Amino acid sequence: MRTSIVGAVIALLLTISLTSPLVVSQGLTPKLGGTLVVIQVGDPKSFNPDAQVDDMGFPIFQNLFNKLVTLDIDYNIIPDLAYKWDVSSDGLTYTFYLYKNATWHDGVPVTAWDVKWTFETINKSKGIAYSWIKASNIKSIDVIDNYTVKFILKQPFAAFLSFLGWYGTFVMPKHMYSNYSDWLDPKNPVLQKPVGSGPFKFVEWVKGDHVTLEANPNYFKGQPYLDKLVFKIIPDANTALSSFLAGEGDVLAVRPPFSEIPKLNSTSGVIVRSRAVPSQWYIGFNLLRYPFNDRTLRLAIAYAINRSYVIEKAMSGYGFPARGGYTSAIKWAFNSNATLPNYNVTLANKLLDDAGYKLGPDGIRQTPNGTKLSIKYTYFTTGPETEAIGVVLKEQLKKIGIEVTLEGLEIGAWEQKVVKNRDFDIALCDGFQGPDPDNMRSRFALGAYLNFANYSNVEYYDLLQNASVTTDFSARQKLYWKAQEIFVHDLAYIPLVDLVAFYIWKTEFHGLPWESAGKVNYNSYALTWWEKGKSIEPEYIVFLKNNALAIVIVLVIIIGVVVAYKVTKKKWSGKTTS
Amino acid sequence: MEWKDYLLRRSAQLLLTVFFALIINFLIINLAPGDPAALMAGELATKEYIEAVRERWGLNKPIPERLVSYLLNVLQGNLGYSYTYLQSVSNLIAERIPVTLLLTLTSSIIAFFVGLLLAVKTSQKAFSKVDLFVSNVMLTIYSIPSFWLGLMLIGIFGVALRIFPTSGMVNVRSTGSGVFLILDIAYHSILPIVTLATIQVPIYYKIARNTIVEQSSEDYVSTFLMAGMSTSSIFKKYVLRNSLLPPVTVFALHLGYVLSGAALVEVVFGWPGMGRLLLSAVYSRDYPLIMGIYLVTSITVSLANFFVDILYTLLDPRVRYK
Amino acid sequence: MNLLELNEISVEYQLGKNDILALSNVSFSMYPKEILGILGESGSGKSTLALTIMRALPKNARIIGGEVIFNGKNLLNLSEDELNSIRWKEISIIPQNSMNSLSPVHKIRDQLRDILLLHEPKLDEKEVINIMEEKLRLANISEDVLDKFPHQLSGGMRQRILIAASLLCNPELIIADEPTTGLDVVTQYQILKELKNLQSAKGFSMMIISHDISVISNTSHRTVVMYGGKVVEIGPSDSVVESPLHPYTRMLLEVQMEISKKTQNELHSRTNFNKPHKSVGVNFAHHSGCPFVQRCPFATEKCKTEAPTLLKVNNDHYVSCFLFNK
Amino acid sequence: MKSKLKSDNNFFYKYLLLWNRFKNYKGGLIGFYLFLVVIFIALFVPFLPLCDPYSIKFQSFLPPSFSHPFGTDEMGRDIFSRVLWGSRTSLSVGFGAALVSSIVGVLFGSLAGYVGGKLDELLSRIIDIFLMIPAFFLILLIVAIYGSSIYYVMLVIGLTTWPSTARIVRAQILSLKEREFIYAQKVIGSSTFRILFVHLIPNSIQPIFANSILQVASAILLEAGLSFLGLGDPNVVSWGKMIYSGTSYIFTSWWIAFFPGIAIVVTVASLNLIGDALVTILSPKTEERGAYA
Repeated sequence: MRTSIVGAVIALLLTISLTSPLVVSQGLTPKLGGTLVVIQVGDPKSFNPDAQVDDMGFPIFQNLFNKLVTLDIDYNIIPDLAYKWDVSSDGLTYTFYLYKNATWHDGVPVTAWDVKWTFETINKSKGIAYSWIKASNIKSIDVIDNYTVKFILKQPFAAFLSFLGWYGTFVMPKHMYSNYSDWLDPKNPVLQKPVGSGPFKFVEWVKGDHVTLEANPNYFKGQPYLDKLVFKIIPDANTALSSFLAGEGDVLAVRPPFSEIPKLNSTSGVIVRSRAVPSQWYIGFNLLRYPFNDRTLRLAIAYAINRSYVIEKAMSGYGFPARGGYTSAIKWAFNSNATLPNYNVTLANKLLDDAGYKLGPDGIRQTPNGTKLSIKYTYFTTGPETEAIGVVLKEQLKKIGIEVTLEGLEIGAWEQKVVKNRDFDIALCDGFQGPDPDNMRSRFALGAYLNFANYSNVEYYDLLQNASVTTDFSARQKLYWKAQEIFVHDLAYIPLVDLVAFYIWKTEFHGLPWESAGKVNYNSYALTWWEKGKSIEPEYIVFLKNNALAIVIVLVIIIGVVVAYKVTKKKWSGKTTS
Repeated sequence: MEWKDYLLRRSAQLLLTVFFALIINFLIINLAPGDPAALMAGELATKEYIEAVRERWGLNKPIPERLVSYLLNVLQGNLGYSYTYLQSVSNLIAERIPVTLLLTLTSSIIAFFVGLLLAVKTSQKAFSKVDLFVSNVMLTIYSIPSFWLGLMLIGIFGVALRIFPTSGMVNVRSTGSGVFLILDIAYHSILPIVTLATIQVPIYYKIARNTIVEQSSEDYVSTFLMAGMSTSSIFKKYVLRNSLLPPVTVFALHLGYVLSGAALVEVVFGWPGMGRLLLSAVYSRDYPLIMGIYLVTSITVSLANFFVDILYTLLDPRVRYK
Repeated sequence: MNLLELNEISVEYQLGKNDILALSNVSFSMYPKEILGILGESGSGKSTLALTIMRALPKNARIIGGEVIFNGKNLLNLSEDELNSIRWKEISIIPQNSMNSLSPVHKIRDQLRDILLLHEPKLDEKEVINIMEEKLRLANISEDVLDKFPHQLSGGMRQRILIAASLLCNPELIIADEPTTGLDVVTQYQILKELKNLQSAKGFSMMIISHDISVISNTSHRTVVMYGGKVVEIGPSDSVVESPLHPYTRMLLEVQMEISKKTQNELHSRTNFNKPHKSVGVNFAHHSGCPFVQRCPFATEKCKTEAPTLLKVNNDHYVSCFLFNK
Repeated sequence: MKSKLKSDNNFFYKYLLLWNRFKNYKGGLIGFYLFLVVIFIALFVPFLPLCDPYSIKFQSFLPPSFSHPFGTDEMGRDIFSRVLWGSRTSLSVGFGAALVSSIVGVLFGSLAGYVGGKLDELLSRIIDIFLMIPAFFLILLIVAIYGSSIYYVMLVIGLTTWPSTARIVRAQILSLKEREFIYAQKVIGSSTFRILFVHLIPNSIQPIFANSILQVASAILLEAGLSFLGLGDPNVVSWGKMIYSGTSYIFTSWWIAFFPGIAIVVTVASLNLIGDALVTILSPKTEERGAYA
């Protein structure tokens, strides 16, 4: 009787282990296979990820290559090739410990020598990251062993780590560039057919139409679930939208016209998420030119601008009104009580009257020394928003007696006229202010190339300089907060809008970068999977399969022992009773 | 022999003209305000980095020197490297030419035959109600902006009726090869071709109709009429043959604009052709690419003129046996 | 029996708002094997006459009256197909020798073959070539023009080709519309002589239309003088030249004599009225009287209001002028 | 009545004659009346009961309704008043460009035609070069980089389209200068300037006039194309720009791009119809044959 019980138990055990994978698969475990199509605006320029500014190439590089460290969707620094790093107390030495099983797509292992070569080339050939990682500030890069590398800086640079994880710092295959002196030499095939170390490998690039990547089976952090990752190029926003809706795309990385977003929201099978990104539209005054050096005029103008109305009219309501002297998207650095003046037309008019800007007969004010307050708003024509913002400002400033004419220029001409020749009244500019507030130093501080308003407040400059060398977190934070208070007071620049980014994708895909904070960089589809893919057996099934033979042997042994025990017990009982 | 020196003189003239066009283009572009190096260096670049970029692309040398070196390169067939695409300009353009030709060539051929057919039909009853109505409708079609027509076609057929794809050259999901790829591209090219063809039909219609009407009142028509030939066979055998040359010449001339004509339609349909390549080159100040595209388009225009001369001798015996 | 009879033929051209009467009540007839000359200035309607007979008037012209009787059949009532069987088979025409009277982009061979095959479809290629070469020989021009294009030939050669073309189907009547205009005098003389010999050899009747009186007087048996769309005088050529009746004919001869005075001084004019100043244009207005009234030295009030009719003066010599109907 | 006019004022009479012949062309007439409407709107739009085309106070994306016959655009501006105001921009660019191109064209053309020889050779070469460069791309580049104010666009379009006018003028002058009345002028010793500007050019004014009307039409289309690429002058209302901003919303609010397009077609078609009729009337061929519609 007992053996039957034991036999039944074992049988039960076996059936459960075999059927369980079917049961489990209904839940949200990832599937294998499928093609993800990301629709984006343009072609990458080339496949050298660190040589030049390439907004269109960047999302592709984030899946083809790796950096030492990278940034997740919340701009937190997370490990990439380096699983661990430590910073010396004096903030001068950074030691990175690399994964040992990372290989290039052609099988060659990724080593510290690749890292050393990459950053020395960035320094030698002035890669785009040369400026923000302050390559000239790197004293030396020492290879401790194949998987440990040490960076020694000349002087401490607190934002080094976050800039290392940002733009233009991908580790590149040294062996592919060895026989070319210039890493941009067009004859080098790798510029057209890249070799990376990332989760996806290069397949083909049909210019103007699409870039196709496929899963890298021996990716050091585990093979991605998707088979193929395709970037489809559609430059026109509304045709991109219609292709997405017509099922030709799964992720819409082209910002659709604002009016389409409510419709997209309500379309079945489509998810739309939006979140603030550390980019801002801001206007700058030409402080070298009268009357813009008069702070009361700038204050009055600040009061006259209703930032939420600007967003509602110029950007169909999609954006966050800028609140202070820095983007609110990087929470730790944003000083919430250094706020910009709120919309108050009466106060603005009063300020102007008191300051002697008398109202002329035609409803336009005159400056104290008699010139008409008719100003030019200079913008670059990269998209419809820049002009739309101008139209709104024109209407709003008219209410306080200031006449505005719009001057649209191609971006090169804008840069020449505004940045170089300082030949403007008010100019609109935008810019990424992440990943670290140190970015403000090269944008608003004294002597920065992009500081077209010529804002030269020395205290502001010192605060930023100081913050860039203090490694202590809370001390650094206080310095940035103080800087924002001065920035908001001087009003050389008036931030208008904190930009919003949209994440639009089809519901049949999961594990997208913006759903995997802390695990992958903000463009990586390494963890993305497709609902309709093939199911993967859970680990223990894999385990069972791999060592089925061993299990059988063990079972036999157990049964053998049990039977033997039963038999011996009977003998014993037989002896005693007889 | 008279033919040889005629060809020589004509091609010398051609080269000279292209040469001058090139110089003018070079000056217009390089004298423009704005500095491509700063643009390429990006927002956060330091002065030192911008200098490095300028130096790599030789933008620091004075304009005359750059002009001479550019012309020398062009003579050797090397159009230089594109700043932005980091590829040789010649194969960048070579990739885009077939794509643009697919649209522009097919649409001009369709427009030519439709225009000719329409002209033949209406001009036989010259100055009748139908003839005038059709020519006025043609004038109206000729006034439609190409990009707007394309947009409306997308709105109606692409979005509302969902018959045709709204953009791009190929449906990425099913990039088959061989026949499927061709079918797919053809399917995507229907709307752009219809747009381009519609706005070109009036050009060929007008030239064909006017020539036919003119030729129908020539003396040889009354000679054959009096010889007892029916008006329809006179028309088929003699009037048509005589009226062929002007429309064909206009077609050849328009071939010259085959590379540059469809820029706006390419933008609306998201078609990766020459037009879009030039637009992106202008916006990113890619001087070698802009120059390369201008050179190629100027050459096609002058080749078209050259081709027209040859056409004249072939089609018109009066020129051949001067 | 007359070969051709024209009765009261009137043709009107529509030019914009006003219509112009090109022919008004033109009547005369032609006898077989005869050369009839039609003399008149440009715009007198002589070319319209030829086109009316062949019914090949341009779109804006309308025949508003009259009959064209040819071998008993009124050509104006024939259907297009019946007319096409007569055209060139029985009546052919040597058109005015403009540059484009033959298609500029076709070889002469193809054009002649097309015309021939129209009326003799059953001929095979060899016969076609024979006929073409025979007719060219008749017109005194070598066969190798067949492979040339019209612009490669001189005016004289083109004229001879047109003559050869008109002979292709051996028609009964050939109308020669200004056969020699634009040719040098020597070629003119040769061509007229050849035409006369051809006519007498082949026996077809010919109507020669010209503004040049010497062409008409040298070749035609009888002459019809036209002015302003009307027939003003018909008669045997020599009597018309010797004793012109109608003032317009006299004036024409006067002008002609003036020109050839140096060459033919023995023939001087016997009438000594003063020479009216010669205005170029012909007045086409629809007025009732004699068309020549504005330039006629003998014009009377009657000439302005009434239209004179053709009157027989002596055998076969008619004139339409009030001077003669006493 | 006719004889009285004839003697009174020769100049006026010539154009009355032209009008009489123009009347016969139905197409030309339709074009003319359409054009009158467009001109009327362009001139009197400030006095029409319209809302301010620049104000953005209305609600965005309103479909066509009684209060907004053409609906509102993405910024809440009334499209109906913008389309009417847009006529001013298009017509001024069109006529401005045609004026520039005619003036330069006439100058170059007449000099080349009249003087002939080396100058003619040089000028013809220049004309060839200009015809060699694809005009649209050249204009695009210049406007994109050098600036896009409306006067600038006018100038650039004019300066790149003058070769076609120059060719027509040159042909016209070549044919006229052989006429006796020109020799007569030379004989009595009047200066080249006088011959050119008092005799030759006024006599070839009619074909130039007809051609420049067609040039106005093509200049309007060119400006629309430029604005469609976002390069138009931001301070004025331009049809091309309205279509440009309308493309992004073609799927939901079709009216933003639709009505400016219709306005372009109507204006350009009216000009083409007039121009075409004039060219047919003034060409010697039609006069001879007396063929009238």
